[in-house]
Amino acid sequence: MAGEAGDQAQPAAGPVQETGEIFDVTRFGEYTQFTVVAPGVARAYQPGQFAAVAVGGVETSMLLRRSFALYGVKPGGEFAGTIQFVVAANGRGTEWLVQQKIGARLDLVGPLGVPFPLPRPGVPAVLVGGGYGSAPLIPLAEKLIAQGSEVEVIVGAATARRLFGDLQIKRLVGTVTVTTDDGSAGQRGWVTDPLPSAIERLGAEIVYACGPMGMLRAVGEVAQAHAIPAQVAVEESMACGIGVCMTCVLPVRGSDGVSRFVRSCVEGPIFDAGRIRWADVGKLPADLYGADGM
Amino acid sequence: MAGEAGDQAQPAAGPVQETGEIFDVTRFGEYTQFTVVAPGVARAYQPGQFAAVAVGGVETSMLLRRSFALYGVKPGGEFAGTIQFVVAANGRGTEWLVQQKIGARLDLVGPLGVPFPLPRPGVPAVLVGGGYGSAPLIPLAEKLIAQGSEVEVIVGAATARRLFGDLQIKRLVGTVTVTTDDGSAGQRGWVTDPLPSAIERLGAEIVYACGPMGMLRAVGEVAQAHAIPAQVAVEESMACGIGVCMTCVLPVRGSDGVSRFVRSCVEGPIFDAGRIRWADVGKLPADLYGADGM
Amino acid sequence: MTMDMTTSLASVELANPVLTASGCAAAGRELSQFFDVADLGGVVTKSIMLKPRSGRPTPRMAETPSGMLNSIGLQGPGIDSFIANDLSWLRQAGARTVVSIAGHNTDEFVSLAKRLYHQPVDVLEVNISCPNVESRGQVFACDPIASARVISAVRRATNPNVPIFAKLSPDVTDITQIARAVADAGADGISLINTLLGLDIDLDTMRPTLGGTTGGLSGPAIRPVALRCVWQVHQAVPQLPLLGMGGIRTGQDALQFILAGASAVSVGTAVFHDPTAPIRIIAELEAELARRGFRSVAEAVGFAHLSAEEQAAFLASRSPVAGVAS
Amino acid sequence: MTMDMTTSLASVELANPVLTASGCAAAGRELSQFFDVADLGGVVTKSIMLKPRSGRPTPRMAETPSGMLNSIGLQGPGIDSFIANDLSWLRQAGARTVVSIAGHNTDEFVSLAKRLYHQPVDVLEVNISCPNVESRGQVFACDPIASARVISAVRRATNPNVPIFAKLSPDVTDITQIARAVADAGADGISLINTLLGLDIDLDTMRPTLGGTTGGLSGPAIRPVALRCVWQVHQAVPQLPLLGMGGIRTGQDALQFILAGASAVSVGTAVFHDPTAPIRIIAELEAELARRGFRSVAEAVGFAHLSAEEQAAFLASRSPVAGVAS
Ligand SMILES: Cc1cc2nc3c(=O)[nH]c(=O)nc-3n(C[C@H](O)[C@H](O)[C@H](O)COP(=O)(O)OP(=O)(O)OC[C@H]3O[C@@H](n4cnc5c(N)ncnc54)[C@H](O)[C@@H]3O)c2cc1C
Ligand SMILES: Cc1cc2nc3c(=O)[nH]c(=O)nc-3n(C[C@H](O)[C@H](O)[C@H](O)COP(=O)(O)OP(=O)(O)OC[C@H]3O[C@@H](n4cnc5c(N)ncnc54)[C@H](O)[C@@H]3O)c2cc1C
Ligand SMILES: Cc1cc2nc3c(=O)[nH]c(=O)nc-3n(C[C@H](O)[C@H](O)[C@H](O)COP(=O)(O)O)c2cc1C
Ligand SMILES: Cc1cc2nc3c(=O)[nH]c(=O)nc-3n(C[C@H](O)[C@H](O)[C@H](O)COP(=O)(O)O)c2cc1C
Ligand code: FES
Ligand code: FES
Repeated sequence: MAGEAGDQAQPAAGPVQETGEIFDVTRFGEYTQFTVVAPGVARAYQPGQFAAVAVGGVETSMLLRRSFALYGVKPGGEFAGTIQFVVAANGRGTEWLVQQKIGARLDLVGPLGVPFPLPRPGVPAVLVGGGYGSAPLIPLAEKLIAQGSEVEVIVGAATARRLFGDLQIKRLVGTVTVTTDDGSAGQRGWVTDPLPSAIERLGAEIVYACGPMGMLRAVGEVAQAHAIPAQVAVEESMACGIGVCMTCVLPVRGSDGVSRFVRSCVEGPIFDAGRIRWADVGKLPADLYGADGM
Repeated sequence: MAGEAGDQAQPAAGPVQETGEIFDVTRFGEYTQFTVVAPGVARAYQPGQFAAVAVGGVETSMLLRRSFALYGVKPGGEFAGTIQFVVAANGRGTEWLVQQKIGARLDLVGPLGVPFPLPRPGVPAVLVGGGYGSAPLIPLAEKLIAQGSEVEVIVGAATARRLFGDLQIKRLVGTVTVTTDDGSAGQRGWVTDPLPSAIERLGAEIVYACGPMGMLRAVGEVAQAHAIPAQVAVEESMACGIGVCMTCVLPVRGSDGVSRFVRSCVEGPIFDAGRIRWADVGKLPADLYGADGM
Repeated sequence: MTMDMTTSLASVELANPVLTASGCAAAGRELSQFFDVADLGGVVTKSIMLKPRSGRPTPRMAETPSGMLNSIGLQGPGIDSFIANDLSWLRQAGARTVVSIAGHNTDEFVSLAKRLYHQPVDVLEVNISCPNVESRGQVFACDPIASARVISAVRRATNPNVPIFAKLSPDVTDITQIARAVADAGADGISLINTLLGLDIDLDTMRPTLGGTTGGLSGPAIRPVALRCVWQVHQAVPQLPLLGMGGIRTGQDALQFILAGASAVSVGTAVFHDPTAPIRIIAELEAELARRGFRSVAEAVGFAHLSAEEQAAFLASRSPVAGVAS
Repeated sequence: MTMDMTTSLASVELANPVLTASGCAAAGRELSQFFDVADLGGVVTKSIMLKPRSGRPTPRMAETPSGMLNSIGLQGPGIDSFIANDLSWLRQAGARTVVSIAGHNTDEFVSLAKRLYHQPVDVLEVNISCPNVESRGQVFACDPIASARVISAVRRATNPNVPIFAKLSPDVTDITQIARAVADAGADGISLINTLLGLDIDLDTMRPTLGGTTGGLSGPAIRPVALRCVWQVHQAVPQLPLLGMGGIRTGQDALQFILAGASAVSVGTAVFHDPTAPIRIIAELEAELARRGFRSVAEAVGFAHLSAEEQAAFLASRSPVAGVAS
């Protein structure tokens, strides 16, 4: 799906399973950022990909890995072979994760999923992040800037403590637009409020977004209204993360016009927002491929 | 059962459930000794009692507590409210436990079970410990010495690294007899080798023992040959440790001559060795009370 | 706003919906070292039989992932000793008492019911998840006819003021069929679920771990199966009160059962891990109900069966803002 | 001493007894990123139906204690696409291939068997743990007659050189009855177990978590139930080869199934946690067998059913000391 938008959209190499040592743990508001030594994951990584982390230790009752978008990946150089991800403690597994300390070991599988497809060099782009969703936009912005694109970034959250990456993005891009629902940081409102003017100001030809499903849908609509594509990183419940279980599907319209349930772990997590049938997420639309076989 | 041998045989107060902080962790050979701040458990403790420790953390797959005999309990004084126990890492739960560090918190229920029944003051006694089974004999020896008994202690293990408490007992009692199966410490052989002469030398009127079931049975036989009682601390698999589940039973002959399946967690773990039907452990003898109701 | 935690098992009102589970709390006495058993919704006693039972040989348990197997074999003192010692203790302790009975055949169930006729019993739980000697050892609860026969005989023999709850086994092809059969036979309610039949192999001996070869699987591992049974039975016989159990460890777990259709819940294996679990769960459940805008347990019973629209309408009427506005 | 890890599923010899489980490895391709699927005992493919299937709406999974619920609903491309893409990939990858088929009715099963007649299929696994539209949606494997009908029809329609394994559901009153029925109907072996029916309630929405309301429970939580089924079926039909599965995570778990009577095992949910699990388990199993004095997998199959004396006699003949002395 996403692959259609650019030729970098296939992962460079396959995922690996490896045990990585936690090199650093840093709190940002409500989030916890992990830096982990994981050269195998780092080697093949491209922006947009994620890792699946085992939680709970050896005798845990939690069988399923938790997925996190990667950023801050250093395949070489001083911190060679490190990856970063940021965790919001929501449930059982993430509660366990945020209690892990420097030196502890994490069992990782990654990099997983397809990367953000890149536009032709020089194409201006707006990047929109909600909550911790801004994390994977950081390496994307770097890459876009490196290939000569003009970039604007909008990050938003319910409240200041749930913003992530705004300072880092500001350093990188020179400027960042911040929105919060409660006005505790930046302008009060949603990321979609400043989005149209950013697109227009920049003459953006593509929008990238990562964040909650509702936000992705809204961003997709704004992009569509401007007749430009939005590439969005979705977050569906995933049992395996590697494409073998079929739990993570979304109803996605293909280039042949046919809608299918598509695995968001291997055919995503990056999708063209215009292809996702947002209103049918969690439903089984009658025209879906194979719905008549049920 | 055990209560018949002396009047201190009822616990002074009931068990409590409390969270204790690990104050110290020390390795002894293959064992790990924990000192834990647990004033509620310490308060009511008497030698022979044990605590049941939750293992694996909040989201563990291990539902059942692990039981450990207590010693080194300081209800008052400098280390007020601490308890000690020693752990042999055998399986899943104990493997987890021995990885816990100073400052970690343990969920404890204790003190559980009946204490060692004490003889009349001044009665000479031989104490026999196998492996970590010597741990609860330390406070017992202290108590016996305090009430004027002459005490000899024999500790044994398969090999030197599986001995426990020999030095502490030597300091306390002045002397200790050590046996190992492989001769790597003390005399080569079993604890029952030096036992008859110790009983005779001391004119012992009671034997106490804690260790593997086979050893307890053998000690009981030696005691019986000398026509003196042996009070032994058994180790049966326990699901609850508090008397509600009936998993921990042993076939025990009562003072009425009738044999019953008796809960080793609340009616033990201390039993008169002569009352346990050793040959029928793991069986259902036809003359057992209620066997005809099956 | 105070929460109305009362609930009822058929005609019997309970102060709250959290009980112990049969076989996991003996007759309450040991737990009273940790809390006052009168504070529970009720104590469900270990299934008692007519005569004393030794139970099965050891080993009687095996720990399994998020569960355990047991093969206790209904060790117990027999009904006379139970009445003299346990029941009298429970009465004096002021506990609501659900007495669980088990028999080898229908006559034994009837005798037990008669012995208990004038005893201080609030509810009778009829454990039909045990082997029927008259039917080559097939478990009563695996056969709708045998189940119905026991229940109707017990219903006739029991004090008519005492509701009887049939306790079902999940090890059946269609639990709603058994539920309907016992409901038609006069059960005032149903307890769901007993343990699942399981086995463990000891890798040291290379033989089955349990003295009884197979055993009953309990604990959080079975919670999804238990919830499914409660859901299905509530849907099949919506008017019938259900006592739900199977892997309940927290107030959230208890709430799942209530939303699925249970009027009250039993806490079993969790007690082994945490002797104070039943009392803790009462408080946790109260908080969970309040957080969701319920004012009583009764409002939450079966709530998950409502359509999203029905749920939304109810909750809108319950939001604090709506409350103020009205 | 080298260990003979070969085993067989009826007439088909496998290099080792560790396979993937249907629905937990797709058709092997994704796992080949982590290891060579030709090193497995075999790949069991996701149950394929005649026509393309969308599967059920999301959410399709819920994590439960030591387990998970899924309601995928057999999403798949249909048999033609499967043969063209997946089967040809597996052949080219050199994997032993167990193809799992599922149908709405007996005719569909037969059509699938015919389509696969000339295809590179080593074993056919007949997933009868799915609803039978001809019988008001009752699961085939819950009814011995429906089960037997499908199996005998498939047996007749399949290439006679390809063994067929019937995959049974544990959600029945008596699994040995179903096992005997399918054995009599011509099954060359039995796969045990499919998932248990379960339910989870989402405490945010206060409705069932899964799009399909109920779902299948898998993972270590169900291992004691799976072992019990393997034990019972091996006892009931000792000559029948069994492919055991349910919660296998380690070589020790696999050994439990083999000792209970399985000739080979499938690793399902564990793959989600650890994509390299099947390969790791082969090595672990080999070490566990060697540690206990076995020289081959075959010696260990059903070993837990021997009496303690028979076991001791065998192992005495196998101890290194005895070997030297003789
Ligand atoms: C591709 C991808 C990238 C992600 N990136 C990040 C990130 O960078 N930072 C971050 O904090 N979170 C991220 N998430 C969400 C994160 O995976 C979930 O918050 C986490 O799995 C929840 O686990 P838990 O233990 O807190 O919740 P539990 O309720 O214990 O989870 C139970 C099960 O449901 C799944 N689940 C629950 N919530 C979600 C969710 N929101 N999305 C997906 N699965 C869920 C869990 O993975 C687990 O299998 C990402 C998810 C995906 C799919
Ligand atoms: C009264 C009493 C006092 C004990 N004192 C000590 C002590 O001081 N130091 C010490 O190291 N050990 C002691 N034990 C034994 C200790 O409880 C077990 O070694 C431990 O439970 C094994 O747990 P695991 O996680 O290693 O094994 P696992 O195999 O994971 O245990 C599985 C289950 O079986 C039970 N179990 C396994 N082995 C034993 C055993 N030998 N005895 C009882 N239950 C068992 C476990 O409690 C658990 O419920 C005592 C046991 C009892 C009953
Ligand atoms: C050790 C043990 C003994 C049990 N004994 C009985 C019993 O005597 N009668 C009965 O009806 N159920 C008995 N049960 C089943 C429980 O009452 C309960 O139905 C089951 O364990 C599921 O709940 P849980 O997962 O909370 O334990 C027993 C369970 C266990 C673990
Ligand atoms: C996500 C998922 C999908 C499954 N799909 C199928 C299937 O298509 N056909 C089938 O026979 N079994 C299917 N199963 C059942 C497994 O093959 C296996 O029988 C069961 O999960 C128990 O093994 P486990 O505990 O190792 O997973 C599926 C299981 C899971 C978890
Ligand atoms: S999570 Fe398993 S296929 Fe996507
Ligand atoms: S361990 Fe439960 S009664 Fe003894």
